[in-house]
This record gives sequence, C-alpha cells and structure tokens, in this order.
Amino acid sequence: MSKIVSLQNIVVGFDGENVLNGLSLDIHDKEFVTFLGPSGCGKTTTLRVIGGFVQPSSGNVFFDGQDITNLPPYKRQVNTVFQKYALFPHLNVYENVAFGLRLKKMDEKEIRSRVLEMLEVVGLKGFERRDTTNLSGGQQQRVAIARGLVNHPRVLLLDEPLGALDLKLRKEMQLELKRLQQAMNITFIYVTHDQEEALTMSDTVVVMKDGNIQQIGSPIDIYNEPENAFVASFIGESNIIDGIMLRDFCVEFAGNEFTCVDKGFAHNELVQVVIRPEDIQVVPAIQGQLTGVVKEVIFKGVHYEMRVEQAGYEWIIHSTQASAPGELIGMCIGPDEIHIMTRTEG
Amino acid sequence: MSKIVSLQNIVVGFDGENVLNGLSLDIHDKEFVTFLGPSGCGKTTTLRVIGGFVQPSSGNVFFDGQDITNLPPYKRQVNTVFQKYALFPHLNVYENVAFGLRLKKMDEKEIRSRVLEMLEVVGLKGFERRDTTNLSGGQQQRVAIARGLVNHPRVLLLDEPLGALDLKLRKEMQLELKRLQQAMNITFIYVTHDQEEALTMSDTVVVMKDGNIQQIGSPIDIYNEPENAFVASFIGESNIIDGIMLRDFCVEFAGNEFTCVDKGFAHNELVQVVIRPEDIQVVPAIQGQLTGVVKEVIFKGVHYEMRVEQAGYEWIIHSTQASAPGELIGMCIGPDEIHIMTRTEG
Amino acid sequence: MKKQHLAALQKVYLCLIFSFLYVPIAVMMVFSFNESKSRTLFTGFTLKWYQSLLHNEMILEALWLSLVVAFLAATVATILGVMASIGISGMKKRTQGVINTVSYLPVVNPEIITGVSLMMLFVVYVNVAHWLNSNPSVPGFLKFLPENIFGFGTLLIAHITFCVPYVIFNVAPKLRRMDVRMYEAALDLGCNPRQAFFKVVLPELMPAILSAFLISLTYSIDDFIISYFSCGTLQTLPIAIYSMTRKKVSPEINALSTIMFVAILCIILVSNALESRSYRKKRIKE
Amino acid sequence: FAAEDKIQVTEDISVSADYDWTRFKGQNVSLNVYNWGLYISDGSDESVDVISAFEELTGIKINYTTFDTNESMYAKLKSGGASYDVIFPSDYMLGKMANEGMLLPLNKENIPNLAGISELYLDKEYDPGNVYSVPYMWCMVGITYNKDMVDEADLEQGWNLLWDPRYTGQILQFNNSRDCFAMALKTLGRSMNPTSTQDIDDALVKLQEQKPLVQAYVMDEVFDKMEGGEAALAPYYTGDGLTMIAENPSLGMFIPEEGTLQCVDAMCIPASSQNQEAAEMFINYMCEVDVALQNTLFVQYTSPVEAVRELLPAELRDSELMYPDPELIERSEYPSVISDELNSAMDMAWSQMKSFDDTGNQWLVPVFLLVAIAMTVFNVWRRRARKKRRQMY
Amino acid sequence: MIKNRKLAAPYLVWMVVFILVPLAIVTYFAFTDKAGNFTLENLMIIGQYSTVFVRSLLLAAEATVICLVLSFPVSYFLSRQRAAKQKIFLMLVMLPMWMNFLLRTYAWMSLLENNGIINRILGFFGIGPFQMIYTSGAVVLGMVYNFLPYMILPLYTAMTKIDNSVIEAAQDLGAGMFKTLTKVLIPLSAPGIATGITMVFVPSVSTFIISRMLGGGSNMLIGDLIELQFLGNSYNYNLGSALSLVLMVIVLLCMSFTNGFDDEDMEGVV
Ligand SMILES: Nc1ncnc2c1ncn2[C@@H]1O[C@H](COP(=O)(O)OP(=O)(O)OP(=O)(O)O)[C@@H](O)[C@H]1O
Ligand SMILES: Nc1ncnc2c1ncn2[C@@H]1O[C@H](COP(=O)(O)OP(=O)(O)OP(=O)(O)O)[C@@H](O)[C@H]1O
Ligand SMILES: [Mg+2]
Ligand SMILES: [Mg+2]
Repeated sequence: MSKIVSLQNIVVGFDGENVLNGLSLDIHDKEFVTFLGPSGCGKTTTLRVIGGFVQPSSGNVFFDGQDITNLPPYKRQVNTVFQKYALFPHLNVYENVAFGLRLKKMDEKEIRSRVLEMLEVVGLKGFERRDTTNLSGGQQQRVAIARGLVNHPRVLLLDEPLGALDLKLRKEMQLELKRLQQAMNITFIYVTHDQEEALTMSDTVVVMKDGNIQQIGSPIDIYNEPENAFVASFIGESNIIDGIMLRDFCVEFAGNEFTCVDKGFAHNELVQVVIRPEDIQVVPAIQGQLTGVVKEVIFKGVHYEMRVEQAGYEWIIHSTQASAPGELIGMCIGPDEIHIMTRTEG
Repeated sequence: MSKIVSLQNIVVGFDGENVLNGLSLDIHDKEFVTFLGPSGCGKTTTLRVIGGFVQPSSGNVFFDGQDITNLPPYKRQVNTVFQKYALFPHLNVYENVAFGLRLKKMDEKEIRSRVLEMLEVVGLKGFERRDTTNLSGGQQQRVAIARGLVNHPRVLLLDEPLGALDLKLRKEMQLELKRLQQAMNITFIYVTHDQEEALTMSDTVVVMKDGNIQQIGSPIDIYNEPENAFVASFIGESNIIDGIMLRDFCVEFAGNEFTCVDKGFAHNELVQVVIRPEDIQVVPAIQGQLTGVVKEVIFKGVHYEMRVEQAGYEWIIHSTQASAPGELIGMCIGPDEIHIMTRTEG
Repeated sequence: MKKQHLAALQKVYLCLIFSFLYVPIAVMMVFSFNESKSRTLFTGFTLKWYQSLLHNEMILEALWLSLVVAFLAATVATILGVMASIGISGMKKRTQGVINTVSYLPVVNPEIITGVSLMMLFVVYVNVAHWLNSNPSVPGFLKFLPENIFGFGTLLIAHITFCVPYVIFNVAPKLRRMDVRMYEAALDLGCNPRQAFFKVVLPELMPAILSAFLISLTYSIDDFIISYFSCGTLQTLPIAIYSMTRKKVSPEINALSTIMFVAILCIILVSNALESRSYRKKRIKE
Repeated sequence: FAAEDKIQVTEDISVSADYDWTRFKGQNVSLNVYNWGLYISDGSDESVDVISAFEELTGIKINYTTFDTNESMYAKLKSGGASYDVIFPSDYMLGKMANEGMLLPLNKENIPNLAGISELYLDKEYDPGNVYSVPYMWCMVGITYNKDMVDEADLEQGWNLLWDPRYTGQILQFNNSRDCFAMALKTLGRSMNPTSTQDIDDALVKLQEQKPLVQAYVMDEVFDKMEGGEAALAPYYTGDGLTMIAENPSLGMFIPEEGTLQCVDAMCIPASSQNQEAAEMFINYMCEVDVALQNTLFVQYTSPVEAVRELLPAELRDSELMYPDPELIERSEYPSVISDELNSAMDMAWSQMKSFDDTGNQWLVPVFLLVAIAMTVFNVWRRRARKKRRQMY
Repeated sequence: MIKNRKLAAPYLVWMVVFILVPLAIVTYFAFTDKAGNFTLENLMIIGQYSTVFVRSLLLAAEATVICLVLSFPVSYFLSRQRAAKQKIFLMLVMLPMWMNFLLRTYAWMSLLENNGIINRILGFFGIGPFQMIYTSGAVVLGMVYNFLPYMILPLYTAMTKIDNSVIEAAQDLGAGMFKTLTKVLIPLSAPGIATGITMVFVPSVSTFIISRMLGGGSNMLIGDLIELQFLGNSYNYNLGSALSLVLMVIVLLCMSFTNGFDDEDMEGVV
C-alpha cells in the first residue's frame, strides 16, 4: 500500500498556543484510518490541515507525494464530511449532491447518472427532491457523505459524522460507513472520540492526546497492546496498577507475584500493569491470587460490573456472576491477561 | 415501601390520537424508576402527567394517596429536570438554584446555606456567580438537578437528562445521579431511550411502547426474562427465533431440538425463543448443535461480534475468540440460556 | 377546565386586538364604495371613485413616483446594506460597535430630525455650489456642480439613507450566525471563494435579504416626513395624500388604498398558499 | 367679442389672439407652478381643465404642485429646497419675499392682460406699483356658521361671537397665528395688524380666553368639518365660505360689520426661475377672462379680472360675499409685512397659547441636557463594566 | 468567512456623508444664531417651551405603556401558536402597516368625530354623542394604533426565543401565573420590550400629524414645534435645530436605558 497523505512535522497554533506540536503521520491508500482522542486534542485541526482549511505554521502536507501545503481547499482531491453535515439548506438533496459536479461543468446527463447512482449507494433513492432540512439526522448524514463521495475524491475526511445521532442509529451507520468505504475503495480519514466506534470501523487507529500522537496501530493492537497508560485507559475500561518487574516473565503488583508473558525489562524496573476488567476471574476467596471486598455491583445486561477493594486499590471487574456487596472474593489473573508497560507520568 | 405516585387508567390524546391508552402504574417511595422505550412511545407525556403539565382526558393521578389530577404544577411536591435543562438564562447559577426557595419566601440566610450546600452536592462549588449560558452541558445538567433538588421534592422527574452529553460524560453522570438519589433518599423517575442507561441506574424499569406498558421489573428481570419479543430486542441485542414448544423442557427451533428450563406451555405451542449473543458458545463445526457460516467479524474490544448465517437466519454471536469470515463453525446453546416466550405479533 | 377558559379568553383578546387594527381599514374600504363624498354616512353603493381614480393624473403620478422611488431605494439600500454587513463582519468588535451605533441613529432618531438634517445637508450643498458657480475668483473647472438638486435625486438619497440601517440590522445577525462550515463545505467541493459566496453564502442569506428588501419597501412607500423635506417640486403619494387630508380626502384615495390592500393581501395569500402546497407536496412524498 | 381676435382653445376657453402664445412650442419648456391646494380649475368635478388647455395652447409643460400654507411655501423656497417658476403667495408673504429679494420684477410687456384687472386690487402697500405681482384671487375673512346651531340674532355680536361661551366646543379657529391675532386685536378695537409687542401680549390674553371654547385649530380641514356639521362657527375666507354653502345649504356666512381682513393671492415669479418669459406667459394666460372665469367658478373666490363679474351667474354676481359693500372694504385691512421681531414674538405667544401652561425656566433645558448626557455616559460605562465582568469568567 | 472589509466602504462613505454630516450641521445650527455666531440662546429659549416638552413626553409615554400592555399578551399568544398559524397572524399584524399611515389616521377621524361612525352607532342606542376627537385621548389612541405593530413584532421575536420548557420549569418550581410572568417572562423578553419601547416612543414623541389630525392642533407637541420652525410661520432654522438636538438627546437617553445598541435585538423590527 502506498502513502497517500503524509504529514511532516506539522505545527499549528491558535492564540499563541500550539494545538499540534510537530505532528508527523503517514496514511496509506484505501485504508480506513481513525483519529481517536479526547475533546480538544487536535483531531479536527489535523483534519482541517489535510483539507486545507488550516495553514500549518510550519511543516508540510504531502498528497500522493506532492507538497500541497499551500494549495487552497478547492484545489485538493480531498472531500470533507463536516461534523454537523453543513448541507446547503437552500438546495434539495439532489442539488446538494450535484453541487461539486456542477462546478466541474460536467455534462448534465452525466451529473444526473452519477448523483442518482451515489444516492442509491447511500440508500437515499427517491429522496432527490426532498428538502435537506426535513431529513432525519441519519439521512442528512448520508446526503453529506454522498455529496463528498460523488466527486470521487481520493480521500474522504469525516469529522465525527455520527456525533449527533442516537445510539441505535449510530451503530447502524457505523456498519454502513465501513461497507461504503469498502465499496468505493478509497481512503477514509475518520475522527471520533468514541473508542468503541474507532475499534469497530478502522483499519488503523491513531490515538492522539494534546496535539501529539500516542499510538498508531490496528484496533486489536491498540486494545491489547496499549503503549501507555493513557491509551490503555482511553480504549476501554482498564485496571492500571504500578508494579515492579522482578525478572523476565515475573512481575510484582498489588502485593503479589504474577507470572506474565513479557520480558526484556531491566531488573526491578518500575512498570505499569494493565488488566482489562473482563480478564479477571472471580473465584472463592481462598482460591484467589488476590482477595478483595466487593463495594458495588451494577447490572449491565451482558455482565455485572463490580468494584472490588483490595489493599487500597479499587478494581473494576466484569463478570457474568454477581457477588453480593460486602462479600470477600478472590481474583485470579492469567499470565496472558497481564500487560506490562514502562511507567510514564500522568 | 409505600406507593408515592400512582397513575390509574391515564388516557392522554393529542389531535384525536391517544398517546397514552389507559396507563396504570404504581411507583414506590425512594425508588429509582426508569421509563424506557423508543422515541414517541409516550415517556415524556407520562412524566408530564405526573408533573402536572398535561391534563389526562381521563384517569387519575394520586400522590401519597391523594388525588392530584387537577392540581396545577406549582402546587405539586414534584420537581422536574427538563430534557434540555430549561435553565433561566437571565439568572446566574446561584439564582437559578435559589428560584424555587425564593418563591417560598424563605429567609435569605437559609436560602444561601441551602443553595450552597446543594451546589456542593452536585460538585459546582465556586460556580455561583457564573452565567448558566457559559457552562458546559454537564455543568448545566447539574445546575438543573440542583435547582430541582434544593426544594426537597418528594419526587424528582428527569426527562432524558443525559441525552445531549457525550458518551464519557454520560457514563460519569449516570453514576453521579445514582449516588445523588441514594444520598438524598428520594424517588427519582427517570426517562431514557438508552437501555444501557436504564439497566445501570434503575431499581425498577418500566418498558413502554406506543403508550402501553410492556413490562415492569428490576433490570435483571427485564434483561433475563423479557416478557415479549419487543422487550427482548429493545433491551440489548438478541437473537429472536420462532420455535415450537414440543413438550415441557423441550423446544424446537432452527431445525433442531433443544432442552430448556421452561415448562407449562401447551403441546406444540408456537413460541419465540430469545438467545443473547454472548450466550452462544462457538465450537468446532462437528461439535455444534447448529452449524453456520461466519459472514462478518467485528472487533469490539471486549469481544468480537460475529454474524453467522445458519439456514437463512443471521445469528449474532459475541465471543472473545474470533473466527475467520467464511469459516464454518458450530454453535452450542445451554438450556439455561434459552428463554421462551409466547409468540406475539410484530 | 381552567385551561379552556384561558384559551377562550385568549381568542377573544386576539379578536379584539385585530379588530382594533382593522376597523379603520375596513372603514376606508367601505367608504370607497360610497355614493356621496361623506366620510361618515353611507348613502349608496357606487364604483365611480374607482373609475375617476383612473383619470386622476395627480394621484396616479404620485403613486408611480412613490413606487419607483421605493423600488429603487429598496434595491440600492439592500445592495449597499448587504455589502456593508459582509464588510463589517470582518472588522474588529469595537469598530463594529461604532458602526452599528451610527447606523442606529436614523432608526432611533425622530423622522423629522432625519428629514430636516438631510434637507439642511442638501441646502448647504446648494449654497456651496452656488458660491462656487457665482464667485469669479473660483477657477472655471470647479464650476460644474449643479445647483438644482432637489427632486428625484435627493428623494432617493433620503430614502436610501433611512432604509440601509434596516437592511444591516436584518442581515448582519444572520451572517454572524451563519455556519462557517457551509462556506468551507463549498470550498471543499471545489468552489473558489467568489463562487462559494454567490452559490452558498448569498442564497443562505436570501431570506434575510428579502425581508430587508420588503421592510425597506414598506418604509419607503409609507414615508411622509422625510420625503416632505427632500422632495423638491415632486409629490410622492403620501405627500399628495397629506395635502388632501388637510381638505377632504377624495374617495378616490380610499379606492386606491382598497386596491392596494387587496393586491397585497392577494400576494401574501398566494405566496402562502404556494408555500404550503409545496410543503404539503413534500409531506406527501415522504 | 369679435371671433377673429380670439383663439379658441377649448369649448370653454378662448384667448386673445394678439399675443404670441406659441413662441415656446417645441422647445421642451416646462414650468414648475406652485399653488394652493384646490385653487385652480383642474378638471375635477366636471370643471374645465385650464392647465391642460394652456399646455395645448403653448406647448409648455406645466408641473403643477400645491402647498397648504404661505409659510411652508416660503420655507421651501427660502431653503432652496426647490425651484419654481410661478408661485401664488398671499399679500403679506409676497411683501416679505419681495423685501428679501426672493422675487423677480415682472416684465409687464409680457402681461398685457394686466390692463383688464380692476383698479380696486392694484397698487396696494404690500407691492406698490405691482412690480412683483399680479393679483390672482381676492377674498375677505368672514365667519361661517351653521344655521341649525347658531341663533341668527347672535350674528349681531360680530367678532365677539367667537368668544361667546354658549358655543363652547363648537368653534373652529384658524390654525394660523396671523389670522388669529388679527381677530383678537379687532375685538380689542385695534388694527388687525400688530404694531407692538404690547398688541401681541394683549391679543394673547384674548386668545387664551378663547381657547377653552375652541374645538380645534384648523385650516382647510374646516371644509370637511363645517360641511359635516361638526361645528357651529368658523372664521374663514369668503370664497371658501361660498364653496361650503354650496355643499351644505344649512351653512351661512357673514362678514362682521366692524371690518375684517381682506386678502389677495397673487402670482409671482421667484428669483430662482429659469423661464421668466414663459412664466409671464402663464400669468398672462391666467388673466384671460375665460380662464379667470373658470377659476372663479371653481374656486369661488373673487377674481380681480373686471370682466368676469358680468359673466358670472346671478347668485354669484350679486353675492355680498363675493363682491362686498365697498364701504366694508374701506373698513378692512390687508395683512401687513411685520418685522422679524414682532413675528417671533407672535410665534412665541402662539405656541404659548397652544401649550397654554405657564412658561418654564429658561435654564431648564440646558440643565436637563447636561443631566441627560451625564446619565447616558454613566449608563454606557455601567454596561461596559458589566460586560467586562462577565467576560472575566 | 468572507472577510472582505472593502465591501463596507461604500456604506461607510454613505454613512458619514448622509448620517453624520447632517447631524453635525444640525448641531452647528443649534449653537449659532442667524448670523452664524456661536450662541446658547437657542437652547435657552427652549426652556420656555418646556411645557410642550413635558406634554409630548407624557403623551408618548402613555402611548408606549398602553402599547406595551396591549402587545405583551398578543405577542405571547402568537409566540405559542403553531408555526403555520404564527405566520398568518404575523402577516395580519404587519398588513395594516402597508396601508398609508395618513389614511389610517384619517379613517380614525371618521370614526371619532361628533357626527362620526361611533357616535352614530351609539346614537342608535340612544347614548352620546361624546366628544372624542380633538382630545388628548384621541391623540394617544392614534399613537397606539399606528405604532402598535412596532411593539408587537419585537416582543414576539423575543418571545419566540423563550422555550416553553423554561416557563414550565418556573411553574414546576412553584411559580403561579403572576410569578411566572414577573420572574421569567418579563425578564426574558426584556430585549424585545426595550426595542419595542424605543420603536413606539420615538415616533410618538416626534409626531405632528397625529396631533394635528386627531388632536385638533390645540395642544402643541414637540413635533409641531419643530415643524413650525422649518415649515411654518416662525421659520427659524437655528431654533428648529436646537429643538431637534434636544429631542435627539432625549431619545438617545431613553435608548441608552432600554437598549445597548445591539443589533441582535433589532432583528424583530420590521
Ligand atoms: N479557530 C480556532 N481558534 C482558536 N482556537 C482553536 C481554533 N480551532 C481549534 N482551537 C483550539 O484548538 C484545540 C484543538 O481543537 P480541535 O477542534 O482540533 O479539537 P478536537 O480534537 O477536534 O476536539 P473535539 O473532539 O471537541 O472536536 C482546542 O483547544 C481548541 O480550543
Ligand atoms: N403537545 C403535543 N401535541 C401534539 N402531539 C404531541 C404533543 N406532545 C407529544 N405529542 C405526541 O405524542 C407522542 C408521544 O410523545 P412523547 O413526547 O411522550 O414521546 P417520548 O416517548 O418522550 O419520545 P422521545 O424519546 O422522542 O422524547 C408523539 O407521537 C408526539 O408526537
Ligand atoms: Mg472536533
Ligand atoms: Mg421525550
């Protein structure tokens, strides 16, 4: 896969503060890439740099090997689906989608066939003459996508396109977007702050924080092998505990020694241990590697969420069996479930 | 526990159509009750009947045993947290919260102490003089709650108070609301269309559809023992399949006989079978009670979601192990996991 | 129970207020069909005032002038105002405040002051021009200023001057509230900034611009005081009517007003009907 | 009249043939004529349209507009707000304008019809030698009354009738300081033209006394009011009185015996006119017997053109109101041109009478202004401070 | 967005030439005498007209208050109608404004006269006749009638921005009808009230046509006084300018109390 978009040392500042600090990133062709990070971390800004709406104060943007840093938005082979769709309210669905094609002075017949085809792809056949303002959120969403895709961009940028939709619709649209990307066979760059969404849809996830990239990788890598505590806690719920790497394959935390599958750390190196709540087995107190007292039990449908206090640390455990609050339980953690990271600040 | 609010045969119609059709419901004191249902099912209307903003065309509302059907809202010992907060934009945080107390002509000193105390409870200490319009969604939310709670209502009504918040904030606020309800020790009546929210917070869940109550029960009851297909599909993802109850403890569906734990159905009664996606075990094809072809695998972090086709029906399976798309797998379903319902239309 | 009473009360109240608003107009319309010239006694039905209206050149000329001035003034004011709104939106907050405050003056100043002050400006101009033209020590190339300016030009200037602020106050807030992303979306889809303005921003502002235009039209057609001071030898419809109200308003004027009222009502009803029909059509399609 | 020395313009209008009416034909000349409202036979109510006849005759386009008071006409000209070719000021205003150099001396060679005007109306003190003006219409001030509401015997009271409390709320008074003061002075037994501030002060007292009796101060609205029976008494111009009587037979008019004001509305050419010769042609045309006759029939004022009287229908020819007793005319006065000083004193008195409360302190307004400005500044400052405070968060 | 500041240039020039310069000229005249020398006399003379000022301000204030009281419920009811109905009602409110202002006032004359329509109808029932025209009541009526829409529209605009749920929230917290009105509705419609007051008060205080047609010219108002200076017997530009200046200051003063020159608030004004 070739690089299609490449950011090199991008610095963007607003009001004297750097929102992006020398961000570098390569995006491969035909991938579904997701920028994930908390609010204000610079995801939208990165997208706008690619789209051409923000000029970086230093650094370069390459598209297909060419430097496009100074190219205005309307000359880039990139289209954007804006956060709140930004549909043109004075145009109907058809005209919204046809907007970009008309600018290219395309033949009316060709426009017609392409627009109709695209509306069919996004499942809005028969909606051509409708006013965009009367559409539901999901439908507006799809018009916005069609409006971008109909221009056959090499890259489609999507800024939290599902942010305003309710849960059910959101899940549906996630699948549909993924399907679309595969059908059109182009690159999608997608912004979200919802980690579930990122995992569900992406080929590559870029985790950001404060204008820096924390980790780039496939959803499975990111979930199972977070590079630092921030990534671990941002992607799903985690128990993160300070520990000491006694030797290869052996780590001490929570006052106990555990076998693990990691090695290559220095002797007695201070580390952080990540354990996913669903990876902790609840056993009778005497059988547990650790014992703790159940503080709170919340029914979550698929499982119970328990908060268990053990030596001053509150563990989160997901289990299909509920224990009673106040009960003393044992916890077992298999070697595979223990993930070790070098300790970082914050 | 005594009944605090009791609705009897409430009928409400708008434009000649009945939005509530003879709804009856008892709500016990100091409970956290949630109304759950799809959009437009009449949740808000029910809440407004209790609050006094909608006059039922027939039926009665009792509060603490007294008929309050014709009492105007400002005479009811009930306070409401509105969907979009409905804070008074011309008043600052302090004055918003003090609004109800001022109307009671309370001593200024007492007002002050109660407002400050309440702001502390909702975690907004130091925000007294701030304009409400500049607050973030979550903060506005908390002002709205403080404004209701400061009057020491017997019942607090909350209409999708978290609808506008993003996922992370939402989860935090869920826990906070639950904590508040327990701290204040009063009744909360809560409206949502998010089933996860309902399960997490409630003592009792009321599932509604088209102005009728479908099921009332604890979250566990509702999740594990849905009374009909609507409840089952609305609360979490489910596989719902038509089946035939061959005899007690034996049901046939998907072309196979299964043992189950249900009895008391008529011979060969047509039933519906509900199986939760996480309750289906994936086994090698030859060992499976059913076999199917994997269509799609999505990584969801905690588990993989697989869509498996078997004899024309698409099963949803959650599993921690992923199978490859196109693979033939076997599925096993334990007797405990099979839930039988009488077949209903729709 | 109580709510029903309230609803009834509300209806009665609205009826009263609207009849208050419409009684004088009804009187005017009824007496346009009056046989005699009396304004208070209806003596019989006739259409003769409509007939004679068609032959009353004074009224028709005044009406024509009013319409021409109103359309021109509203058009120029709208263009000027829209341009100004866009320009102002790019300025600093403080500059904006100053400009808004000054623009406010014609709105909040009594009309008579606006009229008088404009007239005085024109008079000062006339004096300057006169001085230039008649003073022998002024070089000849400076003697080009016309002295007889009062008339159509001054009338138009006056009307534009009091219309522009209404345009700005209608368009500027809309512009400010307009979603920037709409403009960016247009760029994104291949518009250059100029195209983006004409294809997206302008249509988006259109309702506000249209209502600003209508407002200007209304004010301009109805204006009497400001026109009175700046019209020179011309007569707009309100001025003609004013000179009549000092004697006796000819029923022809009632006839004219009735025609205008009916025309406006028709325009409104038709546009409403069209709108609701297209709306319903949309509904049906859904 | 011999047909050959007349040019027939329309059915009703013929003009003298020994005048070159056509010299401006085809030159696109237009005249701005500024006259009183409804003060010319303009074709309405089945009258003869003399203006279009003139246009047809000479090819000169007439741009005809109207004013409602001498003062508004004066203001418009004075301010330079418009340039007219022919205007119709009244006597005192004409004098004032002539004094201020706002009028052009007429070239009488272009107005041969001046010869047809009765001596009675020429060479008056407002324009000695008629250098600037040719009289257009003449009238006197009389009192219109409604026979159903007024006891005929009361008419004996003359001007004092307007101060008779039995007619409280039934009297319409001039909305015009000059005429009001004239009447008040007459009842005090003085000249109708104020000559000193004392005159004005005394008249003011008189008018303030009258104010409670007055229903409204009106000008031309009087037609409507009197014809509609809204009031019992109204002093107004005799010509207009005739019009009113024609509309409503229960009205009558009389001229108080002690004497009254007589008025002339004359045709003049303002200094700013660009077409003096054409304007003079227009004036000459207006003095044609046929034209003057039509105008008199329409306006019902007395035409100074002598030949008109004979052509009028009998009831007008013999009307005391149209052609009053010469002795009465002898006892009457023209409004004179009064000094600026007296004029502004009269204004002050007039607006005092209209606002009828005692006068305020002269420092009131400046002090008020200062306070107002201070408050405004304070207010703006306060708002700004509040905004700033808000932004701190 | 399109930050082309040059576009404002034509208007700025226009603004300076046709708004600021004329006002400067008015100010200049106000402080000079006929010969062009600086003087404060014009302002001093105005002191003697203070009764005219007081009367004008009182009548205008009366009209404004009546307009406010009448419009408040109207605007509220309108703002709570369904969208389609609101549009029709709004049209109904605006439609009279399309009729000539003088003619509407003239029609009131027909209604109010001693032999007018109202007195005739009352006479039919054996009541009256009443003297209605040529009273200060008639003047106030004329002002209320002519300027009512200017009050309704901004109020309505302000009220459409008030969410129903805010009103319900007040009731929910124990506010009855009266308290809801005073503590929530009125404060929240304050911008509309301010604009409305300005839009009614300003023309009321300076009108001379209404007072002439319905007031019979018996009681002079500021508008009459100014008109007298510019178009009437007095013919005194300097005094007229001084009067205008004072009037302008009064109006701006009222404005500065009600309204902070915020163009958002002006939106509803039509
Ligand atoms: N035009 C701008 N002017 C000033 N600051 C800006 C501007 N755009 C963004 N910022 C600031 O830059 C930071 C990053 O903004 P950005 O919109 O990229 O965040 P984000 O990751 O998209 O967040 P969200 O999830 O909330 O959309 C924020 O602190 C924001 O306040
Ligand atoms: N004031 C009203 N006038 C007319 N119809 C109404 C009114 N209020 C509610 N309805 C209708 O009543 C039905 C139920 O509305 P309700 O607001 O109770 O639903 P809900 O369950 O709260 O839905 P949501 O989750 O969307 O808030 C809807 O079909 C709605 O259109
Ligand atoms: Mg963003
Ligand atoms: Mg709802």
